[in-house]
Amino acid sequence: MTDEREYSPGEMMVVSAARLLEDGDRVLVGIGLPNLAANLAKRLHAPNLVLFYEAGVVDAAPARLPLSIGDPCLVTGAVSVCSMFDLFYLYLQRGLVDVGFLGAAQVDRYGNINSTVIGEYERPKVRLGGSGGACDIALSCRKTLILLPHAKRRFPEKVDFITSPGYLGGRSEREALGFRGGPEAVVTDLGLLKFDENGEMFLYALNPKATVEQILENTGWNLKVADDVKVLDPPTDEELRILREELDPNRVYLGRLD
Amino acid sequence: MTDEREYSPGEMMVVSAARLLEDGDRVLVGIGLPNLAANLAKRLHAPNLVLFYEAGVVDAAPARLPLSIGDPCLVTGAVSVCSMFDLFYLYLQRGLVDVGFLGAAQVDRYGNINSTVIGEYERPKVRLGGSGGACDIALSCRKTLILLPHAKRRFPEKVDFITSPGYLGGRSEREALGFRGGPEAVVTDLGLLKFDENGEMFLYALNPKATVEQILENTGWNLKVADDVKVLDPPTDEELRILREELDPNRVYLGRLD
Amino acid sequence: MTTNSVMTNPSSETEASRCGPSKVMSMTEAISKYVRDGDLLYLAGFTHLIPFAAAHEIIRQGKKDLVLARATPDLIYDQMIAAGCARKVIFSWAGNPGVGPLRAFRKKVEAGELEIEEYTHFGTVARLMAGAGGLPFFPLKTNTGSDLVKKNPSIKSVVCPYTGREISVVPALNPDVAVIHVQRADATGNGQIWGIVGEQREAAFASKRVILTTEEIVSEDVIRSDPARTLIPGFLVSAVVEEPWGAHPSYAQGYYDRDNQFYLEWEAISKDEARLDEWLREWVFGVKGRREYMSKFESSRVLSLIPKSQYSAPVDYGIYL
Amino acid sequence: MTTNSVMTNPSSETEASRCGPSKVMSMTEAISKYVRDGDLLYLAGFTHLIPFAAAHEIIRQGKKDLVLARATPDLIYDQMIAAGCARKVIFSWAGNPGVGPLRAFRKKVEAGELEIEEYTHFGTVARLMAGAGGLPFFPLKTNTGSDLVKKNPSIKSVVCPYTGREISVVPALNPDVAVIHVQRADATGNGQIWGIVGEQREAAFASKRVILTTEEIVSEDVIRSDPARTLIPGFLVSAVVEEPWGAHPSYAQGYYDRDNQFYLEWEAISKDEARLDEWLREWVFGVKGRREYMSKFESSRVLSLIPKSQYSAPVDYGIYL
Repeated sequence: MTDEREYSPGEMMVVSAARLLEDGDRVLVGIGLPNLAANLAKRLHAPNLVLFYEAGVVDAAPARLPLSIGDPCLVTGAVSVCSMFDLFYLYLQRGLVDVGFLGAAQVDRYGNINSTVIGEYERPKVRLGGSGGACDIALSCRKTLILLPHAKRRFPEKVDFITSPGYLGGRSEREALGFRGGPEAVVTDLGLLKFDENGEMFLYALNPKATVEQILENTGWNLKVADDVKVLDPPTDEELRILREELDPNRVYLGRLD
Repeated sequence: MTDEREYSPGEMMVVSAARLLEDGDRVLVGIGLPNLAANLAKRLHAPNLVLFYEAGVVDAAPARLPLSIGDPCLVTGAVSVCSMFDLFYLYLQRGLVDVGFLGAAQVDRYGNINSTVIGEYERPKVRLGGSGGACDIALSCRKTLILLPHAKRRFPEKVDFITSPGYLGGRSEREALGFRGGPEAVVTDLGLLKFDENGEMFLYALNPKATVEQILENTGWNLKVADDVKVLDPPTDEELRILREELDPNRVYLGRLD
Repeated sequence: MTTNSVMTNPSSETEASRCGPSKVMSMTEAISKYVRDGDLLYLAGFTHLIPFAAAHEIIRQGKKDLVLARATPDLIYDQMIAAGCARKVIFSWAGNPGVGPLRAFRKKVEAGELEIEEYTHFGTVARLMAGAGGLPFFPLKTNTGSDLVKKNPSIKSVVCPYTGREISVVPALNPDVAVIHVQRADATGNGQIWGIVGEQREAAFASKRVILTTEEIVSEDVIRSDPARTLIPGFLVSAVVEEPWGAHPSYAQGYYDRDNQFYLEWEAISKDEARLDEWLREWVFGVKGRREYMSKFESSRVLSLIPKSQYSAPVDYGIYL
Repeated sequence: MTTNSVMTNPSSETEASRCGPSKVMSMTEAISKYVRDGDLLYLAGFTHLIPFAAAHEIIRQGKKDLVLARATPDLIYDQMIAAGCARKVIFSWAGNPGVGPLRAFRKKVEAGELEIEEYTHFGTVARLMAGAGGLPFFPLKTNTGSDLVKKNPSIKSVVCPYTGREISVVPALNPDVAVIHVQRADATGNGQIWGIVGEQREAAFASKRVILTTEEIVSEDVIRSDPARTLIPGFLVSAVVEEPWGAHPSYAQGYYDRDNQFYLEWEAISKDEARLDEWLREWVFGVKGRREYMSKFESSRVLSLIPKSQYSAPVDYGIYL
């Protein structure tokens, strides 16, 4: 059996994200790590979490690990299912969603996200998936949590394309447009980053195995570091047990242990 | 047994309205005479009529005569039921309804309808029900059929309040506002009135028992009369049989025979 | 629910932990806690599931200065107006449906004693729709050309940037409280409606607080067996009140019929101020709640309202393991 | 239906006279009659009930210059793009859901060989919603601040007359043809869906023509037993095609599961142009229709996709006599 002290970067990210959720939060989760994080939190400190899925499902009770955002296992036994329009209009735009999870190909100094294109829009080096619901989520949730691997090309000072606005050039710019919320934290395989009063990203805490230098090397600008930078607690036995035995026994999303 | 040649003013109005419906029309019907007219047409010359009710019911198959617009008998066995918003938005505003029936406290020279107030809006002599869906129906159907008893106070040259626009001051005024359709006919207990190329009402045909003079006396302006004013056929035996035996055997809406 | 749920901790598979704590309380408690003098109320339901039991409790508790919004004020607001609860009515059609005028409403309006704000039906539901979706306004192709636009300054217009044409708009409506009556709900407020759905869903999403009254409280498993029918998600709901016959004299599809006799009687009662006061004293102030109210009717009348059953063909959601 | 209907002539109580004539035809006929070169198509469905059988027939018939609109182009449009049917794609997220990028789409876009017009998901469904309701635009609180606004001139704004603030708007989308796959429908096209409902209803109302494909054709009585489930009213529908497994490799709730193996295989197939051509030759051009297509899979794979049943709790509509 695996030593409980060993854990994958994916496991640490899931645990780190789960701990950011508060009991009673209404959370819009995507498939993969966010789904695991939300379900982990619900088993532990946040039993009253309400989970939404972008396909229009409220409070799902899936009998297996969902493999796509609209997996039929999310519907059977759910509390409610609604149309795409209703999800975006009645839930998101109405402001009923507290926390939205977002992935990113790139995230910049002010938490702006690119998931549209690397290079120029009209002549893309790499054409990515596009916004989907990401821009809508970024502009309507009370807060967003951004999950991505920490690498220099994914943390440029300015993203190639703003798919989902964070704080734009700073908190005041977002506020001027009349939008609430904004990115609350960025969860990576190296640490946990938050945003200061101006909306600029800073290193808030390190994952147990990471160093400040490693994070600075993997960030595309001169990243601010908190004076009292913390070290996150590693996953607990109970966190790992739930993830490995109940939520993702085949390690589809948790990744290899090595 | 009643002599089939005898019929009430209500029966003649229902028959007259029913004959104006064409097979395949999608019709928004209200309770009472319009409901009887639409169901009569469906049994005779227009079997493919699709009937909508304002409460959001499509193609009802009621097991009794509905007594209100949202009678539960309209729902059981219907093809579809939708929200109020969907009815007004997806059916009416989308332009899917061919024919809308409207009642009126007053109707004027250009088919404008008042069902809001007699007297001044702020100091009403009689406060009526208000638009309900009438204004929405008047502005979105391909054509409207107006049913009311013929009386001078109900046919003023100008209505006290435009609840549901007809042609306003003439067809061009309605068109300038970007709305299609407009009143097609006014069905009364005395005759059938239509609208000329300018949108002005004229006497098109008389009910069998009525005279031109009678209609002019009961109209509040100098009503135009068609050169070749017709006389409508009285209800046929088959029309009366369906109305009396199947649709309104208790004569709730057909009125007394005297 | 019979699925073996790996994503939900078996030890927390209770209503309380999956959907939050039970919100079940008495009508008295729900109205006293969540309805305040001066509130803007939306008692929802288009002909169907009109929350009369809640309205009677609001009258009994002497709530006042209320702004009453409803597409169709109906008998429910006529009674509240007659009882002196209302400062203002926001509406689109005021009548006793299928019978005649709404007399208490009409008398006060004609006497200039009740403020009104008037829209078309589409205008009213579009206002709720805007409120339900967090929009400041809703555009709609109606109103234009009617005198309503002249009398209601809240109806405005915008210019469409694609066509260059003006289009009418109505402002969002966000009531302080919506009261929604449903056929079945679980203890946390997940409510299911079938039959005419009116504007209940939009009213619930638009309002700051929701009081859910229900013909019956069912187990969460019943709700979860058909998630497509859940029009009101529980997290919107502040209070759940189990109130059989809570919509009488209107109806609850599959539970009871409209009591048309009462709609006809109301015409006579509401015409005569003394009779109306007597009716309120006997049927509202003179009873503790809905059970006592319903018990006052002859049983033959009550029984005549109950339909025979006709069930929906079930659908298969499938078990995905 | 067991009600004794006084309002419907007993002698005309057939599908034909109550809902118009049957519109049932073969997929070949439906596509050939209602899809034209150059049309703007919306093949609807968010992850669920994606009309793959119809798409394959469109490819087989060599339709071209199509504008393909869909929130999620998914494998269905990747195949149509690879087969050369598409001139332009209107979309909000292009990917192989749960697997990776959409390779045929991406290759053409990166090579500048495919026109695109891009929105957010909310933007796409709001465009359909506007189209479905006869509005020229839909206002929405998104887009603002994103670079999408700079790259898509169709995203505009209006000033709210109540708040004085700008709000983003998107133009109505009214496709020439919507293809909607449902679980059950009657012969005149009244379609019922349960599970994830995506944008099917809005797409059907927004479009000029609707092709309805269905897992099974049921009697009108089944539809009428539960009118709340009828999302697509038959009068919108031009053609009804009975096509079991019509959504494979996506799924039909209660009928079959998503064939995830194929989604994974598509990653390898679509990476390699020769393999992709071979796949099209074998699985699309090489078969006459869906029955032959499904027969090519091993039966064990087909059987593994069929879930056990879990039925909804019925509801009682009542018989009102």
